[in-house]
Amino acid sequence: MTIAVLLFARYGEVAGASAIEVEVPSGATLAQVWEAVQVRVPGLRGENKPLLARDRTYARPDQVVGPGDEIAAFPPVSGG
Amino acid sequence: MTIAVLLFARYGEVAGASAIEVEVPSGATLAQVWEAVQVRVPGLRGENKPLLARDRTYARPDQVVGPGDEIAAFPPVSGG
Amino acid sequence: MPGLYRILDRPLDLDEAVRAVAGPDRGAIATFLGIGRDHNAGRKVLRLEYQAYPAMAERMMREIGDEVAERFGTPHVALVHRIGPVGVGEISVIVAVASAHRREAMAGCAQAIERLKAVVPIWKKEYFQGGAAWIEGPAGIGPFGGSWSNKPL
Amino acid sequence: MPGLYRILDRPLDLDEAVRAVAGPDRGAIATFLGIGRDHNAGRKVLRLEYQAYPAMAERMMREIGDEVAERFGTPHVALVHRIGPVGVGEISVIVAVASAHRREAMAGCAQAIERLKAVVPIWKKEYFQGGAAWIEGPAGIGPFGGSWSNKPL
Repeated sequence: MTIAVLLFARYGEVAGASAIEVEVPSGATLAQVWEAVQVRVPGLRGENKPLLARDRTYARPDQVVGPGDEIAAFPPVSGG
Repeated sequence: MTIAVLLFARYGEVAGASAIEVEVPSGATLAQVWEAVQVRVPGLRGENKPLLARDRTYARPDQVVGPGDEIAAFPPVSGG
Repeated sequence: MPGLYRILDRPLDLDEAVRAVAGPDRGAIATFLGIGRDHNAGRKVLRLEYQAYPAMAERMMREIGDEVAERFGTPHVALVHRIGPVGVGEISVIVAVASAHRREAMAGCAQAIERLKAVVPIWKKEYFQGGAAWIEGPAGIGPFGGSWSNKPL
Repeated sequence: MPGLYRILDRPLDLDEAVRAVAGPDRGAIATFLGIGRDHNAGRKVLRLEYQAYPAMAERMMREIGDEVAERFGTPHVALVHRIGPVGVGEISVIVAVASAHRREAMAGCAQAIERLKAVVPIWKKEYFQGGAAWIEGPAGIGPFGGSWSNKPL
Protein backbone atom coordinates (compact mmCIF):
# COMPACT_ATOMS: atom_id res chain seq x y z
CA MET A 1 0.00 0.00 0.00
CA THR A 2 1.02 3.63 -0.49
CA ILE A 3 1.46 5.74 2.65
CA ALA A 4 1.98 9.49 2.60
CA VAL A 5 4.22 10.71 5.41
CA LEU A 6 4.12 14.34 6.47
CA LEU A 7 7.57 15.73 7.31
CA PHE A 8 8.16 18.84 9.41
CA ALA A 9 10.96 21.26 10.27
CA ARG A 10 14.42 19.87 9.56
CA TYR A 11 13.02 16.61 8.17
CA GLY A 12 10.97 18.49 5.59
CA GLU A 13 13.92 20.68 4.73
CA VAL A 14 16.24 17.69 4.27
CA ALA A 15 13.66 15.90 2.11
CA GLY A 16 12.91 19.06 0.12
CA ALA A 17 9.20 18.26 0.55
CA SER A 18 6.51 18.57 3.19
CA ALA A 19 5.28 15.03 2.47
CA ILE A 20 6.68 11.94 0.85
CA GLU A 21 4.96 8.77 -0.38
CA VAL A 22 6.36 5.33 0.32
CA GLU A 23 5.28 1.79 -0.56
CA VAL A 24 5.02 -0.63 2.37
CA PRO A 25 3.46 -4.08 2.73
CA SER A 26 -0.02 -4.34 4.18
CA GLY A 27 0.25 -4.67 7.95
CA ALA A 28 3.43 -2.57 8.11
CA THR A 29 4.30 -0.73 11.29
CA LEU A 30 5.25 2.91 11.68
CA ALA A 31 8.87 1.78 12.14
CA GLN A 32 8.74 0.10 8.72
CA VAL A 33 7.20 3.21 7.18
CA TRP A 34 10.01 5.30 8.60
CA GLU A 35 12.62 2.89 7.25
CA ALA A 36 11.02 3.25 3.81
CA VAL A 37 11.22 7.04 4.15
CA GLN A 38 14.91 6.75 5.01
CA VAL A 39 15.50 4.66 1.88
CA ARG A 40 13.89 7.40 -0.20
CA VAL A 41 15.66 10.28 1.61
CA PRO A 42 19.33 9.52 2.27
CA GLY A 43 19.68 12.67 4.38
CA LEU A 44 17.35 11.15 6.99
CA ARG A 45 19.27 7.88 7.41
CA GLY A 46 20.91 9.06 10.61
CA GLU A 47 17.51 9.83 12.17
CA ASN A 48 16.64 6.71 14.09
CA LYS A 49 14.31 8.15 16.73
CA PRO A 50 11.83 10.46 15.03
CA LEU A 51 8.63 11.45 16.76
CA LEU A 52 5.80 9.69 14.94
CA ALA A 53 2.11 10.48 14.76
CA ARG A 54 -0.90 8.67 13.35
CA ASP A 55 -4.09 10.63 12.80
CA ARG A 56 -2.71 13.63 14.71
CA THR A 57 -1.85 11.60 17.81
CA TYR A 58 1.58 10.49 18.96
CA ALA A 59 2.06 6.82 18.09
CA ARG A 60 4.67 4.25 19.00
CA PRO A 61 6.77 2.74 16.21
CA ASP A 62 5.22 -0.71 16.64
CA GLN A 63 1.76 0.60 15.69
CA VAL A 64 0.36 -0.86 12.48
CA VAL A 65 -0.64 1.61 9.78
CA GLY A 66 -3.52 1.34 7.36
CA PRO A 67 -4.40 3.03 4.08
CA GLY A 68 -5.81 6.52 4.61
CA ASP A 69 -4.07 7.02 7.97
CA GLU A 70 -2.55 10.47 8.38
CA ILE A 71 1.08 9.69 9.20
CA ALA A 72 3.69 12.27 10.27
CA ALA A 73 7.32 12.16 11.34
CA PHE A 74 9.28 15.00 12.91
CA PRO A 75 12.22 15.91 15.16
CA PRO A 76 11.86 16.86 18.85
CA VAL A 77 9.56 19.86 19.12
CA SER A 78 10.76 23.36 20.02
CA GLY A 79 7.71 25.59 20.25
CA GLY A 80 7.29 28.25 22.86
CA MET B 1 4.13 67.48 70.69
CA THR B 2 1.29 67.10 68.18
CA ILE B 3 1.39 64.05 65.95
CA ALA B 4 -0.96 63.52 62.98
CA VAL B 5 -1.85 59.87 62.43
CA LEU B 6 -3.14 58.75 59.05
CA LEU B 7 -5.91 56.14 59.34
CA PHE B 8 -6.94 53.82 56.52
CA ALA B 9 -9.76 51.45 55.59
CA ARG B 10 -11.86 50.37 58.58
CA TYR B 11 -9.85 52.52 61.00
CA GLY B 12 -10.58 55.64 58.97
CA GLU B 13 -14.21 54.68 58.68
CA VAL B 14 -14.55 54.10 62.44
CA ALA B 15 -12.82 57.42 63.19
CA GLY B 16 -14.84 59.26 60.56
CA ALA B 17 -11.61 60.88 59.40
CA SER B 18 -8.58 59.98 57.28
CA ALA B 19 -6.23 61.51 59.86
CA ILE B 20 -6.40 62.41 63.50
CA GLU B 21 -4.13 64.57 65.65
CA VAL B 22 -3.00 63.53 69.11
CA GLU B 23 -0.82 65.10 71.79
CA VAL B 24 2.00 62.92 73.13
CA PRO B 25 5.05 63.69 75.28
CA SER B 26 8.36 64.29 73.54
CA GLY B 27 10.15 60.92 73.11
CA ALA B 28 6.88 59.00 72.82
CA THR B 29 6.81 55.67 70.99
CA LEU B 30 4.43 54.57 68.24
CA ALA B 31 2.67 52.42 70.84
CA GLN B 32 1.99 55.52 72.93
CA VAL B 33 0.76 57.40 69.86
CA TRP B 34 -1.67 54.58 69.11
CA GLU B 35 -2.92 54.57 72.70
CA ALA B 36 -3.59 58.29 72.37
CA VAL B 37 -5.53 57.62 69.15
CA GLN B 38 -7.60 55.00 70.97
CA VAL B 39 -8.44 57.52 73.71
CA ARG B 40 -9.70 59.93 71.03
CA VAL B 41 -11.58 57.25 69.04
CA PRO B 42 -13.48 54.86 71.30
CA GLY B 43 -14.37 52.63 68.34
CA LEU B 44 -10.68 51.73 67.97
CA ARG B 45 -10.16 50.64 71.57
CA GLY B 46 -10.40 46.96 70.68
CA GLU B 47 -7.63 47.31 68.07
CA ASN B 48 -4.49 46.36 69.90
CA LYS B 49 -2.33 45.21 67.01
CA PRO B 50 -2.55 47.76 64.22
CA LEU B 51 0.05 47.86 61.50
CA LEU B 52 2.10 51.02 62.03
CA ALA B 53 4.23 53.01 59.62
CA ARG B 54 6.62 55.90 60.04
CA ASP B 55 7.63 57.87 56.97
CA ARG B 56 6.01 55.29 54.66
CA THR B 57 7.93 52.35 56.13
CA TYR B 58 6.59 49.68 58.49
CA ALA B 59 7.73 50.46 62.00
CA ARG B 60 7.63 48.54 65.26
CA PRO B 61 5.58 49.95 68.14
CA ASP B 62 8.68 50.64 70.25
CA GLN B 63 10.02 53.15 67.70
CA VAL B 64 10.24 56.71 68.98
CA VAL B 65 8.40 59.35 66.96
CA GLY B 66 9.45 62.92 66.32
CA PRO B 67 7.64 66.05 65.16
CA GLY B 68 7.09 66.04 61.40
CA ASP B 69 7.20 62.23 61.10
CA GLU B 70 4.51 60.83 58.78
CA ILE B 71 2.72 58.32 61.00
CA ALA B 72 0.04 55.88 59.80
CA ALA B 73 -1.99 53.09 61.40
CA PHE B 74 -4.08 50.53 59.57
CA PRO B 75 -5.58 47.05 59.73
CA PRO B 76 -4.06 44.00 57.95
CA VAL B 77 -3.83 44.72 54.23
CA SER B 78 -6.07 43.05 51.63
CA GLY B 79 -4.96 44.27 48.23
CA GLY B 80 -4.76 42.06 45.18
CA MET C 1 15.73 52.51 36.53
CA PRO C 2 13.39 49.87 35.07
CA GLY C 3 10.08 48.95 36.61
CA LEU C 4 6.58 50.41 36.88
CA TYR C 5 4.95 50.89 40.29
CA ARG C 6 1.63 52.69 40.38
CA ILE C 7 -1.58 53.19 42.31
CA LEU C 8 -4.19 54.37 39.79
CA ASP C 9 -7.82 55.44 40.11
CA ARG C 10 -8.76 54.40 36.58
CA PRO C 11 -9.15 51.15 34.60
CA LEU C 12 -5.85 49.27 34.30
CA ASP C 13 -4.20 48.55 30.96
CA LEU C 14 -2.50 45.16 30.60
CA ASP C 15 -0.66 46.15 27.41
CA GLU C 16 0.84 49.15 29.18
CA ALA C 17 2.22 46.94 31.97
CA VAL C 18 3.61 44.46 29.43
CA ARG C 19 5.27 47.24 27.43
CA ALA C 20 6.85 48.56 30.63
CA VAL C 21 8.74 45.31 31.22
CA ALA C 22 9.35 44.08 27.65
CA GLY C 23 12.66 44.37 25.79
CA PRO C 24 14.66 42.61 23.09
CA ASP C 25 16.80 40.59 25.53
CA ARG C 26 13.73 39.14 27.31
CA GLY C 27 12.13 36.00 25.89
CA ALA C 28 9.51 35.57 28.61
CA ILE C 29 6.88 37.70 30.31
CA ALA C 30 4.65 36.34 33.05
CA THR C 31 1.64 38.34 34.15
CA PHE C 32 -0.96 38.03 36.86
CA LEU C 33 -4.31 39.82 36.81
CA GLY C 34 -6.51 40.13 39.87
CA ILE C 35 -10.11 40.65 38.85
CA GLY C 36 -13.31 41.55 40.71
CA ARG C 37 -15.09 38.25 41.35
CA ASP C 38 -18.84 37.85 41.67
CA HIS C 39 -18.68 35.71 44.82
CA ASN C 40 -16.70 35.41 48.03
CA ALA C 41 -17.20 33.39 51.21
CA GLY C 42 -20.58 32.20 49.96
CA ARG C 43 -21.84 35.71 49.23
CA LYS C 44 -22.80 37.24 45.91
CA VAL C 45 -20.48 40.21 45.45
CA LEU C 46 -21.88 43.25 43.61
CA ARG C 47 -18.75 45.38 43.39
CA LEU C 48 -15.50 46.18 45.18
CA GLU C 49 -13.90 49.34 46.39
CA TYR C 50 -10.17 49.63 47.05
CA GLN C 51 -8.39 52.14 49.23
CA ALA C 52 -4.63 52.59 49.45
CA TYR C 53 -1.99 54.57 51.26
CA PRO C 54 -0.61 55.54 47.87
CA ALA C 55 2.82 56.95 48.72
CA MET C 56 3.69 54.00 50.95
CA ALA C 57 2.07 51.50 48.60
CA GLU C 58 4.20 52.61 45.67
CA ARG C 59 7.30 52.53 47.89
CA MET C 60 6.50 48.97 49.01
CA MET C 61 5.78 47.87 45.44
CA ARG C 62 9.17 49.18 44.37
CA GLU C 63 10.71 47.25 47.27
CA ILE C 64 8.98 44.09 46.04
CA GLY C 65 10.45 44.78 42.60
CA ASP C 66 13.89 45.00 44.18
CA GLU C 67 13.30 41.67 45.97
CA VAL C 68 12.33 40.03 42.67
CA ALA C 69 15.39 41.51 40.98
CA GLU C 70 17.67 40.19 43.68
CA ARG C 71 16.15 36.72 43.86
CA PHE C 72 15.36 36.10 40.18
CA GLY C 73 17.92 38.28 38.44
CA THR C 74 15.58 40.56 36.52
CA PRO C 75 14.72 44.21 37.30
CA HIS C 76 11.85 44.25 34.77
CA VAL C 77 8.84 44.26 37.07
CA ALA C 78 5.52 46.10 36.87
CA LEU C 79 3.07 46.32 39.78
CA VAL C 80 -0.05 48.39 39.21
CA HIS C 81 -3.05 48.46 41.54
CA ARG C 82 -6.34 50.21 41.01
CA ILE C 83 -8.15 52.10 43.77
CA GLY C 84 -11.72 53.34 44.00
CA PRO C 85 -14.67 51.33 42.64
CA VAL C 86 -13.81 48.10 40.80
CA GLY C 87 -16.70 46.26 39.19
CA VAL C 88 -17.08 42.50 38.83
CA GLY C 89 -14.93 41.48 35.86
CA GLU C 90 -12.70 44.56 36.13
CA ILE C 91 -8.97 44.33 36.80
CA SER C 92 -7.89 45.35 40.31
CA VAL C 93 -4.19 44.53 40.05
CA ILE C 94 -1.62 43.70 37.36
CA VAL C 95 1.76 42.09 37.93
CA ALA C 96 4.15 41.66 35.00
CA VAL C 97 7.68 40.27 35.16
CA ALA C 98 9.98 39.91 32.14
CA SER C 99 13.14 37.84 31.98
CA ALA C 100 15.40 36.15 29.47
CA HIS C 101 13.86 32.78 30.40
CA ARG C 102 10.43 31.64 31.52
CA ARG C 103 11.16 30.14 34.93
CA GLU C 104 12.47 33.37 36.41
CA ALA C 105 9.60 35.36 34.93
CA MET C 106 6.93 33.01 36.32
CA ALA C 107 8.56 32.59 39.73
CA GLY C 108 9.15 36.35 40.01
CA CYS C 109 5.51 37.04 39.12
CA ALA C 110 4.28 34.57 41.75
CA GLN C 111 6.54 36.05 44.42
CA ALA C 112 5.47 39.61 43.56
CA ILE C 113 1.73 38.96 43.95
CA GLU C 114 2.25 37.02 47.20
CA ARG C 115 4.31 39.85 48.65
CA LEU C 116 1.91 42.50 47.40
CA LYS C 117 -0.99 40.79 49.16
CA ALA C 118 1.06 40.47 52.36
CA VAL C 119 2.64 43.91 52.76
CA VAL C 120 1.38 46.62 50.39
CA PRO C 121 -1.00 48.99 52.21
CA ILE C 122 -4.15 48.51 50.13
CA TRP C 123 -7.55 47.39 51.40
CA LYS C 124 -10.58 45.93 49.71
CA LYS C 125 -14.18 46.61 50.65
CA GLU C 126 -16.80 44.22 49.36
CA TYR C 127 -20.31 45.35 48.54
CA PHE C 128 -22.69 42.42 48.55
CA GLN C 129 -26.42 41.97 48.68
CA GLY C 130 -27.47 43.37 52.04
CA GLY C 131 -24.29 45.10 53.10
CA ALA C 132 -20.63 45.88 52.76
CA ALA C 133 -17.51 44.85 54.63
CA TRP C 134 -13.84 45.69 54.68
CA ILE C 135 -11.73 42.64 53.97
CA GLU C 136 -8.68 42.32 56.19
CA GLY C 137 -5.76 40.00 55.63
CA PRO C 138 -5.11 37.09 57.98
CA ALA C 139 -3.43 38.02 61.25
CA GLY C 140 -0.42 35.85 60.46
CA ILE C 141 0.42 37.89 57.37
CA GLY C 142 2.12 41.25 57.28
CA PRO C 143 5.51 42.81 57.64
CA PHE C 144 6.06 41.42 61.13
CA GLY C 145 3.90 38.33 60.70
CA GLY C 146 1.01 40.54 61.79
CA SER C 147 2.13 40.84 65.38
CA TRP C 148 3.74 43.51 67.54
CA SER C 149 6.65 41.20 68.24
CA ASN C 150 10.26 41.98 67.43
CA LYS C 151 10.50 39.38 64.68
CA PRO C 152 12.88 40.79 62.07
CA LEU C 153 11.46 41.99 58.75
CA MET D 1 -16.79 24.28 25.59
CA PRO D 2 -14.49 26.91 27.04
CA GLY D 3 -10.91 27.38 25.91
CA LEU D 4 -9.06 28.86 22.94
CA TYR D 5 -6.51 26.76 21.03
CA ARG D 6 -5.06 28.26 17.89
CA ILE D 7 -2.11 28.23 15.54
CA LEU D 8 -2.06 31.64 13.81
CA ASP D 9 0.12 33.17 11.11
CA ARG D 10 -0.36 36.73 12.30
CA PRO D 11 0.66 38.86 15.32
CA LEU D 12 -0.85 37.56 18.54
CA ASP D 13 -3.25 39.59 20.66
CA LEU D 14 -2.88 39.28 24.44
CA ASP D 15 -6.22 40.97 25.17
CA GLU D 16 -8.00 38.47 22.94
CA ALA D 17 -6.51 35.55 24.89
CA VAL D 18 -7.41 37.19 28.21
CA ARG D 19 -10.98 37.82 27.06
CA ALA D 20 -11.27 34.17 26.00
CA VAL D 21 -10.65 32.93 29.55
CA ALA D 22 -12.15 35.75 31.65
CA GLY D 23 -15.53 35.59 33.37
CA PRO D 24 -17.34 37.00 36.42
CA ASP D 25 -16.63 33.96 38.62
CA ARG D 26 -12.86 34.14 38.01
CA GLY D 27 -10.79 36.42 40.24
CA ALA D 28 -7.40 35.48 38.78
CA ILE D 29 -5.82 35.25 35.34
CA ALA D 30 -2.22 34.15 34.85
CA THR D 31 -0.61 34.63 31.47
CA PHE D 32 2.69 33.69 29.91
CA LEU D 33 4.14 35.32 26.81
CA GLY D 34 6.99 33.83 24.83
CA ILE D 35 8.80 36.53 22.89
CA GLY D 36 11.48 36.53 20.19
CA ARG D 37 14.76 37.14 22.03
CA ASP D 38 17.79 38.83 20.52
CA HIS D 39 20.28 36.23 21.73
CA ASN D 40 20.57 32.48 22.24
CA ALA D 41 23.47 30.19 23.05
CA GLY D 42 25.90 33.10 22.73
CA ARG D 43 24.64 34.09 19.29
CA LYS D 44 22.95 37.32 18.24
CA VAL D 45 19.53 36.30 16.90
CA LEU D 46 18.08 38.35 14.04
CA ARG D 47 14.65 36.75 13.76
CA LEU D 48 12.78 33.50 14.25
CA GLU D 49 10.58 31.42 12.06
CA TYR D 50 8.11 28.90 13.45
CA GLN D 51 6.58 25.93 11.67
CA ALA D 52 3.77 23.76 13.05
CA TYR D 53 1.74 20.71 12.22
CA PRO D 54 -1.36 22.81 12.79
CA ALA D 55 -4.12 20.22 13.04
CA MET D 56 -2.17 18.07 15.48
CA ALA D 57 -0.83 21.10 17.37
CA GLU D 58 -4.34 22.42 18.04
CA ARG D 59 -5.43 18.93 19.12
CA MET D 60 -2.49 18.65 21.53
CA MET D 61 -3.10 22.15 22.88
CA ARG D 62 -6.70 21.21 23.62
CA GLU D 63 -5.42 18.09 25.38
CA ILE D 64 -3.14 20.27 27.52
CA GLY D 65 -6.16 22.40 28.37
CA ASP D 66 -7.98 19.25 29.47
CA GLU D 67 -5.00 18.27 31.66
CA VAL D 68 -5.03 21.71 33.29
CA ALA D 69 -8.78 21.46 33.85
CA GLU D 70 -8.44 18.08 35.48
CA ARG D 71 -5.48 18.96 37.68
CA PHE D 72 -6.33 22.56 38.63
CA GLY D 73 -10.11 22.56 38.35
CA THR D 74 -10.54 25.24 35.70
CA PRO D 75 -11.44 24.75 32.03
CA HIS D 76 -10.63 28.37 31.18
CA VAL D 77 -7.40 27.97 29.23
CA ALA D 78 -6.08 29.73 26.12
CA LEU D 79 -3.06 28.50 24.13
CA VAL D 80 -2.19 30.46 21.01
CA HIS D 81 1.02 30.00 19.02
CA ARG D 82 2.19 32.03 16.07
CA ILE D 83 3.82 30.47 12.99
CA GLY D 84 5.84 32.02 10.19
CA PRO D 85 8.31 34.85 10.79
CA VAL D 86 8.51 36.23 14.35
CA GLY D 87 10.75 39.23 14.90
CA VAL D 88 12.79 40.01 17.99
CA GLY D 89 10.37 41.51 20.51
CA GLU D 90 7.32 39.90 18.89
CA ILE D 91 5.10 37.42 20.73
CA SER D 92 5.47 33.78 19.63
CA VAL D 93 3.14 32.15 22.15
CA ILE D 94 0.47 33.18 24.65
CA VAL D 95 -0.83 31.06 27.52
CA ALA D 96 -3.71 32.36 29.66
CA VAL D 97 -5.43 30.49 32.49
CA ALA D 98 -8.29 31.91 34.55
CA SER D 99 -9.54 30.55 37.84
CA ALA D 100 -11.48 31.65 40.90
CA HIS D 101 -8.19 31.91 42.84
CA ARG D 102 -4.64 32.82 41.94
CA ARG D 103 -2.76 29.64 42.85
CA GLU D 104 -4.66 27.46 40.39
CA ALA D 105 -4.35 30.07 37.64
CA MET D 106 -0.58 30.44 38.07
CA ALA D 107 0.11 26.71 38.47
CA GLY D 108 -2.12 25.90 35.48
CA CYS D 109 -0.32 28.49 33.36
CA ALA D 110 3.09 27.06 34.31
CA GLN D 111 1.97 23.52 33.55
CA ALA D 112 0.50 24.53 30.19
CA ILE D 113 3.67 26.18 28.87
CA GLU D 114 5.86 23.29 30.09
CA ARG D 115 3.61 20.77 28.34
CA LEU D 116 3.36 22.89 25.21
CA LYS D 117 7.13 23.01 24.91
CA ALA D 118 7.37 19.25 25.48
CA VAL D 119 4.67 17.83 23.21
CA VAL D 120 3.02 20.30 20.81
CA PRO D 121 4.36 19.81 17.25
CA ILE D 122 5.86 23.24 16.61
CA TRP D 123 9.47 24.01 15.68
CA LYS D 124 11.57 27.12 15.84
CA LYS D 125 14.23 28.12 13.33
CA GLU D 126 16.71 30.75 14.41
CA TYR D 127 18.22 33.18 11.95
CA PHE D 128 21.44 34.62 13.29
CA GLN D 129 24.39 36.47 11.85
CA GLY D 130 26.01 34.07 9.44
CA GLY D 131 23.36 31.38 9.28
CA ALA D 132 20.18 29.71 10.43
CA ALA D 133 19.39 26.57 12.40
CA TRP D 134 16.39 24.56 13.43
CA ILE D 135 16.12 24.33 17.18
CA GLU D 136 15.17 20.87 18.44
CA GLY D 137 14.03 20.01 21.94
CA PRO D 138 16.20 17.88 24.21
CA ALA D 139 16.08 14.15 23.54
CA GLY D 140 14.69 13.45 27.00
CA ILE D 141 11.54 15.48 26.31
CA GLY D 142 8.56 14.42 24.25
CA PRO D 143 5.50 12.26 24.47
CA PHE D 144 7.50 9.09 25.20
CA GLY D 145 10.43 10.80 26.88
CA GLY D 146 11.84 11.21 23.38
CA SER D 147 12.62 7.53 22.92
CA TRP D 148 11.15 4.67 20.94
CA SER D 149 10.58 2.75 24.16
CA ASN D 150 7.24 1.55 25.44
CA LYS D 151 7.13 3.99 28.34
CA PRO D 152 3.49 4.89 28.83
CA LEU D 153 2.28 8.34 27.80
